[in-house]
Amino acid sequence: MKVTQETQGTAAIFIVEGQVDLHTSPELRSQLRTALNSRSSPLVVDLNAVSFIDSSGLATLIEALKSVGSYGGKLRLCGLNPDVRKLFELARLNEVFDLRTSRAEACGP
Amino acid sequence: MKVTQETQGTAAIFIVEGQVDLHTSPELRSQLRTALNSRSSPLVVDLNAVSFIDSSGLATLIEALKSVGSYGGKLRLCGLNPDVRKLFELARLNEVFDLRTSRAEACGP
Amino acid sequence: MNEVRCTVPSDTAYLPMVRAMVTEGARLAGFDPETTHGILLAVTEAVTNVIRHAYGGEPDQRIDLLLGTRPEHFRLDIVDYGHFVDPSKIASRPLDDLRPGGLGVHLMKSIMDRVEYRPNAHGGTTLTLEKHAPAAKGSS
Amino acid sequence: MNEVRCTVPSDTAYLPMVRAMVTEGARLAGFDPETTHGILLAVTEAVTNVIRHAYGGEPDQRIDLLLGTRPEHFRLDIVDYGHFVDPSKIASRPLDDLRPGGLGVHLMKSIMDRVEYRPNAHGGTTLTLEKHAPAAKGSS
Ligand SMILES: Nc1ncnc2c1ncn2[C@@H]1O[C@H](COP(=O)(O)OP(=O)(O)O)[C@@H](O)[C@H]1O
Ligand SMILES: Nc1ncnc2c1ncn2[C@@H]1O[C@H](COP(=O)(O)OP(=O)(O)O)[C@@H](O)[C@H]1O
Repeated sequence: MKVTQETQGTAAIFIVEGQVDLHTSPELRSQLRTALNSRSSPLVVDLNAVSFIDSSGLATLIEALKSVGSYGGKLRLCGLNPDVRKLFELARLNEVFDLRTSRAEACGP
Repeated sequence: MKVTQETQGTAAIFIVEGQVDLHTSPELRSQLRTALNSRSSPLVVDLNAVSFIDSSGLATLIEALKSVGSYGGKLRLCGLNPDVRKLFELARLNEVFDLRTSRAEACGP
Repeated sequence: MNEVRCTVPSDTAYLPMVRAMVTEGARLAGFDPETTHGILLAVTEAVTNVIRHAYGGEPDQRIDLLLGTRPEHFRLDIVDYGHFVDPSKIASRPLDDLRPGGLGVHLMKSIMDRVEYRPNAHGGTTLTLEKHAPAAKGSS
Repeated sequence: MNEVRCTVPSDTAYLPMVRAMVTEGARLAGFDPETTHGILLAVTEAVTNVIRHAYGGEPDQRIDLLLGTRPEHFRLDIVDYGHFVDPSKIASRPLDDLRPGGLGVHLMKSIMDRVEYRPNAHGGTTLTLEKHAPAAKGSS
């Protein structure tokens, strides 16, 4: 897994690549933590280059969703391929998260 | 592994994809055999989509080279990626085979 | 003999290797990429649970994997030598209780045709995961 | 415990699975793609030789793989329970004698830092393949 950070306007963008599992999700969590600590919004997580993500990845995103809510910020996800979308559906999280079709759309107002 | 056959002028082209090893090389051999039986020339083997090839793959190509020589025909290889080229060099077969840079060039006169 | 046996450490660093093995097992069984991906998810959740719950996160314990390879059918036994828990107590959280964690068992059961925990004679648990190929499902 | 053990049938259908495992082993050791590819080739030649020469092509015999995973260093023991041959007789053909076959041992020795055949106590052969990461090579 590799996480690259970018900013666009007020948006803090996290581009995640590769496999997210219990081995790698702590690294994703600690990167999200910096943006949460500085109360950025929206937080955008681009999953387009993710080849695999498991429930530890979902846990990391749920944690971020709760944290961002605590200061009234927004978390948006984009780039979900069909396999990743299926996972969100199985966990009934597709309605809980704000899923956007493109990174541009996710960074908007 | 998957082998697709095409013809272009007198050339019989074999487009090989995937992994060539002792499990799959018999299939490559049997496909080459049909073109050898009808004394086609040139025989062109395009290795561009080959992700792995071992000495059983080389053995299959050496066999074809000898057969094609028996009726005065030509065998040409193209699309060797750096890993495949390295194998030919280690086996000192890069001078033995007619290695071409493109399929078009391999099909020419 | 069309079974592969593997022993890996209870270390999350080996999860990609387990998935690589399982991917090839699913390919030998003739599964499509979508079904294969589901199996990878279920197996990851299962092995992760062994590492966390059966071994309490200790990375140097032993996990045995027995992969059965026959056409249209995937089977993996995951054997640990750790802390045994009554299988009836192994369950995910309710889905509407939104909090991090507590989804693994639910995912395994949603994806696989069989998810069965059994105590081992020598201590620890064997978890069997099975999946039929989508096309073969109706006919079996 | 940072070793993975695997038992696979002596069936060429399992060669992609062996390569998948070895790819992940090389990744854990931190190898670059080019070096990893060379290792895949050497391991394929070694396992193919076990299937063909130690087991005479029988697909239902047992091959044990012991994969050592430490940074910058790849090690694989390939254990068979077949026909043992004096290691001094295991050699490829001369390269200028152009004929199909007879290249595997030459390739293994060109690629790996160590290629060592030993008889097993219980019959059969253990072949050890080792490779240091290119950068670590000079310093070791
Ligand atoms: N291999 C196991 N050994 C012992 N207990 C387990 C095992 N797998 C799961 N459990 C129990 O079942 C619960 C639910 O597991 P799961 O749905 O994967 O969520 P999580 O692991 O995130 O809590 C765990 O919290 C644990 O108590
Ligand atoms: N595992 C093995 N057990 C017994 N003999 C072997 C083994 N590996 C190789 N050999 C012997 O060494 C020879 C050279 O092997 P190799 O260079 O791989 O070429 P090939 O297998 O194509 O003949 C083989 O022909 C065989 O006689």
